[in-house]
Amino acid sequence: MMEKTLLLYQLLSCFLFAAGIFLIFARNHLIALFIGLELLLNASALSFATYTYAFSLPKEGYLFPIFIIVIAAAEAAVALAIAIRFYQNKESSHVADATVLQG
Amino acid sequence: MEKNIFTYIQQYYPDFILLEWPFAFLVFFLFAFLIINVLAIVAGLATYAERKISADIQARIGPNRVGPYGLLQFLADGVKMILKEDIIPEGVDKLLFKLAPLLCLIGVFFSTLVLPFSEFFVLFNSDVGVFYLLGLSTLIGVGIFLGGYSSNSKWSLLGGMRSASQIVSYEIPMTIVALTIVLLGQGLSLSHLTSKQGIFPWNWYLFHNPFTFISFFVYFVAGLAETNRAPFDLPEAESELVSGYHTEYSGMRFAFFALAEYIEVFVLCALAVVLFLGGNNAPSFGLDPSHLFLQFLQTLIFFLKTFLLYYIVIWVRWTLPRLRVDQLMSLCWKYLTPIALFNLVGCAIWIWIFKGKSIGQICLSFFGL
Amino acid sequence: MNISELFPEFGIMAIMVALLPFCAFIINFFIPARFEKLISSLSSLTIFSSALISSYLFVSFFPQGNRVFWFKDWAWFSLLDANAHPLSLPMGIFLDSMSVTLLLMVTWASFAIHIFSTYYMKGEERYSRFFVYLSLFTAAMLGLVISSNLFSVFIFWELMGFCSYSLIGFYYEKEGAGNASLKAFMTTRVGDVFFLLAIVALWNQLGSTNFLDLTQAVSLNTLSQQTLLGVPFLTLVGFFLFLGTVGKSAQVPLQIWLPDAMWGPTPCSALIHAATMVAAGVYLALRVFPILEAGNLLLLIAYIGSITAFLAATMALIQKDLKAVLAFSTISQLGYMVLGVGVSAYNASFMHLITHAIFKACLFLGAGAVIHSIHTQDMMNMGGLRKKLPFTFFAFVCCTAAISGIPFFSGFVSKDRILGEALFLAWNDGYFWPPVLLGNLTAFLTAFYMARLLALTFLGNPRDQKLYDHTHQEHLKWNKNIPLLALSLFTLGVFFSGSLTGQGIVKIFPEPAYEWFQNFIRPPLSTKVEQLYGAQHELHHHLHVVGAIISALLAFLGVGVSLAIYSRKTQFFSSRFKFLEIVIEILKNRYWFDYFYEKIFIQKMLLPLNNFAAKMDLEFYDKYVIDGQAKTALSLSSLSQKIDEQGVDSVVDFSAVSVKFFSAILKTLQNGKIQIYLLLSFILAGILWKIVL
Amino acid sequence: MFEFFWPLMASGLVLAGISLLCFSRNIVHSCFYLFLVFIGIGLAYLSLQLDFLAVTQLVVYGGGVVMILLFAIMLTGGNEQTSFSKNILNKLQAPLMGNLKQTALALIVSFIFLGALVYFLFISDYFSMMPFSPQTIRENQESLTFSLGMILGKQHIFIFEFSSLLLLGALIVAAAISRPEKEEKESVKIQEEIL
Repeated sequence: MMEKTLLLYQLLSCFLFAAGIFLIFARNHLIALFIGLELLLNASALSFATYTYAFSLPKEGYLFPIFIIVIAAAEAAVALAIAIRFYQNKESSHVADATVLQG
Repeated sequence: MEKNIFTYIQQYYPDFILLEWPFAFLVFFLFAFLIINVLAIVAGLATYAERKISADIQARIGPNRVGPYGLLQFLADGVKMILKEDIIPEGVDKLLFKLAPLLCLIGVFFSTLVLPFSEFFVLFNSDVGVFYLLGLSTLIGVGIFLGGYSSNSKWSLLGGMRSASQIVSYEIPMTIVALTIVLLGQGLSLSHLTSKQGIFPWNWYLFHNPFTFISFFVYFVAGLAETNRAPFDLPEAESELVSGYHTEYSGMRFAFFALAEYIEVFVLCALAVVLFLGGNNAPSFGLDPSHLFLQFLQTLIFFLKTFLLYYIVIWVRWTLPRLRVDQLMSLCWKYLTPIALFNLVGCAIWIWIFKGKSIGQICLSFFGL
Repeated sequence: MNISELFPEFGIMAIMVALLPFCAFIINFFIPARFEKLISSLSSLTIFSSALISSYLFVSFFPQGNRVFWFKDWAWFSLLDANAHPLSLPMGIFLDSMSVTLLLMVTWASFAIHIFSTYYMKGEERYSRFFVYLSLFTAAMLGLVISSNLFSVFIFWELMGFCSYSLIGFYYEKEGAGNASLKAFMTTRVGDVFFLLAIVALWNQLGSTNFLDLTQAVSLNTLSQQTLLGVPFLTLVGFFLFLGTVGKSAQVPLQIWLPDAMWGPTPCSALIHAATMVAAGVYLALRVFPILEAGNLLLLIAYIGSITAFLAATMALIQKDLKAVLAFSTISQLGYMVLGVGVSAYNASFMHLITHAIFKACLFLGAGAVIHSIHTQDMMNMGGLRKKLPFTFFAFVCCTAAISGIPFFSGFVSKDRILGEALFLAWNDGYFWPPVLLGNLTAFLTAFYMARLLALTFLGNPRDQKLYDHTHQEHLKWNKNIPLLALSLFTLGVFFSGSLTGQGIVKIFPEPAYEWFQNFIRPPLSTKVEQLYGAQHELHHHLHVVGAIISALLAFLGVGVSLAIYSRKTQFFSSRFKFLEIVIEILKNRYWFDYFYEKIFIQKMLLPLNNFAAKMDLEFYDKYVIDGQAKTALSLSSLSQKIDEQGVDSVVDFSAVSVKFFSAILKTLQNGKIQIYLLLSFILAGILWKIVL
Repeated sequence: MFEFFWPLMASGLVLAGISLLCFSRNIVHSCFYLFLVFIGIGLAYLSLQLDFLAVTQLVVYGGGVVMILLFAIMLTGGNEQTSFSKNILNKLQAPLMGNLKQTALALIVSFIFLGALVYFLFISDYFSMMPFSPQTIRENQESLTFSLGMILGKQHIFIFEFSSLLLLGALIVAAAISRPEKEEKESVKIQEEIL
């Protein structure tokens, strides 16, 4: 039972990761890119939790999902604030409009 | 839960043997069915109670045509709602428009999963019950926000945004206040918190120390705001936003929103009862704790306390005028959150100094008891 | 017996007692001054909670007896001495029966004064600032009381000095107030310098300034053989410590600052210059009592105390200012306490500290109420106020009875015990007769001038009818009269002793348990007097009875004579006896102490020295050392400038040019698409992985 | 009790969510699908009996991040802004939700990643580490919430405090960034008046 669940969740986290990469490459909307990033983070968190559970590893393994969630929350706040500010300045959410530092 | 019932049946019918998971599924299905139906009826009766109590407060008679004292009014309303035409306006985001009321209702029904109606009558005795309940209320926030957004209407959008910001903001004082009680009870499980309290009022966390006493009121105010009840019903303020986030909804979808709101009020009152008012503690009369009579008594007491709070919620609605948006936000961030934080620290200091004793115990210890 | 492990929470409570007013100070410091109610109520509430905690501490300590203490040290910071031994400077808490009793007194008296201040300072311009200072002061005093070693005592000591300075100069628009605050600050500094020297010497010798260590060192005679500057070590250190007491407790010859300190607001006079801060000197003397005793300084202390008591009492006789009389009487009573230390009456001296704090605080508050009502401080313009201010009058009568030593009042109990002990000592040791005589004379004078104060202020007929008519009729007001009446309640002797004299001689209550004060507070080591003459119980007993009778008679005589004279007249002696004019002239000039310090000591001795030092600084040091350094630096910098411009700059320019060149190449990699960047980084990571693994 | 049921439901929800995410060209719908993915991962945690993680996932992601995302979408013009970039330099850029060329590139990259991950998954030693010792019996052990709390409060207190500091910093920075600057607008107005 547990082996199957572990395999299932590992594959699930692989798919999540791939989907995140896909979203990052396929979208130009700032917030859509951000959604892709969230998928990447979730994939790694799921992987950590599954391994720790399946092999009875030390409980510190469960801290990684928690800290990933913390980091994601902080990241969400700052990134979306930047997106909003960007939109106020440029009236666009297109990543290619961030040209201030472009050579 | 299913193990409790299994052992209970085995007490009387020792031959009772069933396959484990189908039995568990059956029990769960039955009880989930029971709870959902009871809560739907509670919500329906709440609409009736709201109308009747408001009528009482405003010196009117209220509904009195359908059934004795108009008791069946809510059934008539429900039939009317179902028979109405389900209008989906032009230009709405159809997917989200259809999903939003369901999301609300699902969120609310999920929150009944952990309520300890009696000592054994808990569907899922989670370790993180309080946290779970507080988390689910944001799910409802998402539903309301999506409903407001998808309607493609200015009123709805404004209502949805207001509701979302309100729920997210008032989540904070509420969580901190719940944390105060968790600190006292040293556990997140609702059954655990209930068992830490007693039958009598001086055993309740409400009168445990001054900080919890203040906390209760903070919780109550934040709960009112969280469920969009008056005087915090800005998302559906009739005078400003027609009807807020459910302006464009009709028929059963509208009823879902209303149902969700009434059940959520019930859930928040129930959480208040568990956290502050002693939960389902009942005198045992020397009986075995698993005795069926005790379970019924506990359920009865739990519902009685909850309905008492529900009455106060309705009373408040018909007494106080509505707040402005800026007043709403400043109430949350400038008053409730600091008070809640102060309470948290104060309660921690209280526990540290008095070794977790309540005021009652301290008073008793003065008399050498 | 150390009970710090039994009751670890006592330390937290003691810290809370001192920290709560300090928190109030910090918070009030940042609250805008216009929130007066908030600031005053915060200060009062914190001191009230402190008072509750200290009451709890007292109640916890009381059943444990007198030799129980609570002690804990924390290293504040540590240094390495020349031999690389760590010298740690600890901060710590020391609670024993004396500390908790003093905590109780200070917190409740301070609370009463806080409450009174809300009445007295109402409408003042710097109302909020006053409460800020009051909180800081109370915190410092409480910190001093719970301190475990002389270093932290010194810190809080100086903090109190600062508060005293600020509050004396509270009305800084008036020139006199500013000068008085400077005078108080500088005069107490003289004592403090010696105090600090004593601390340093003790630290150097013992490596610790902890009270317990000091007591142990004295009891084990570890320091008795050592000398410093040719003087026995303990004598020198004890003398320096006592000089700290002299400065803080306004003993002769450093008593000159206390009368001028009356420029401050009356509640602060009540708190700082009557009840607590000046008593801190006596508290210090009691704390280091074993050192003083081992240093054979007691005779000197007794002489200084009795002379102070006598001189101040005589000066109080001719004062016309209400607060000035009280100021001199404070000095006189402090002299009694020091006399008590000098005659080894440890317990009685501390008892007098407590009783004096209560009745003197009450007297000052009453004086504040009178001044606030009639808007003058001159007693010659008062009279007959008993009808207008009945509650204040009642409190004044109680306190006057207490300070004069009328039986059944607290002053009689404590003062009589000091005089009785002194008499007993003098009987055995003839050198102590002058202090005894001066003490008894002062007892008479005290009764006389206090009754004069009472008579001139409250009795008789109004002398200035206009002022009298303007005076408001007093009604019972919670923040004016309740503190007064509460304090005056505690002028009764029964709170301190179950017997009339505090020695269990004339018993009011039969059980000896009522002599709680005597049993509760004991010196850390048994005194030499006890060791030498302890067997003479009979004599001790009889001399106490005799002393009590004498002092009671003197008190009654003084009060009676004074009331008889001054309830009708304001002038009596100077108009009848011409030869007294010289005496009055001496007293008016306060024995020329101020004149001596100002004209001779400062102007003739310190000023020339100062001028010489200034000349050295300006003419020699500035001109040659400093300016020469500057010139050298200037020439060096011009040299380095040349090197910088010609040598280093060209290197910098070269690096900039090279960066420009390479950046032109690298720029082509950046086209602004984030996905391409990501892809490039992936490819790079893949290549790295291939190389590494 | 329904051990076989929850993992299937969770993975079904997640897979449905990510496939819908990949096909959706509507940013608000994307957000809702993301919500589904989060709920699915929460269910996955729940099926591993990690209640605390599940509820944290629900609260922070389901409630917090999705809500902020929706707000951000509202404040950046919502779904209507599907046009090409307005920048003159980047006139030929792809539309906001991507075009065919970009999708093809993304597909290639993501399949390479998927392949690599699955490959590493199967060549790793973990699946040969038999027998499994899953923490199936929870009644005898202390609850996860309790032990996590002990770990966080004792061994890893510093990192815990640091993360709270990080969150506070993020909050302040977010508030500071998203606040419109008044001075700039005034100066722009003055410039317009001059012109």
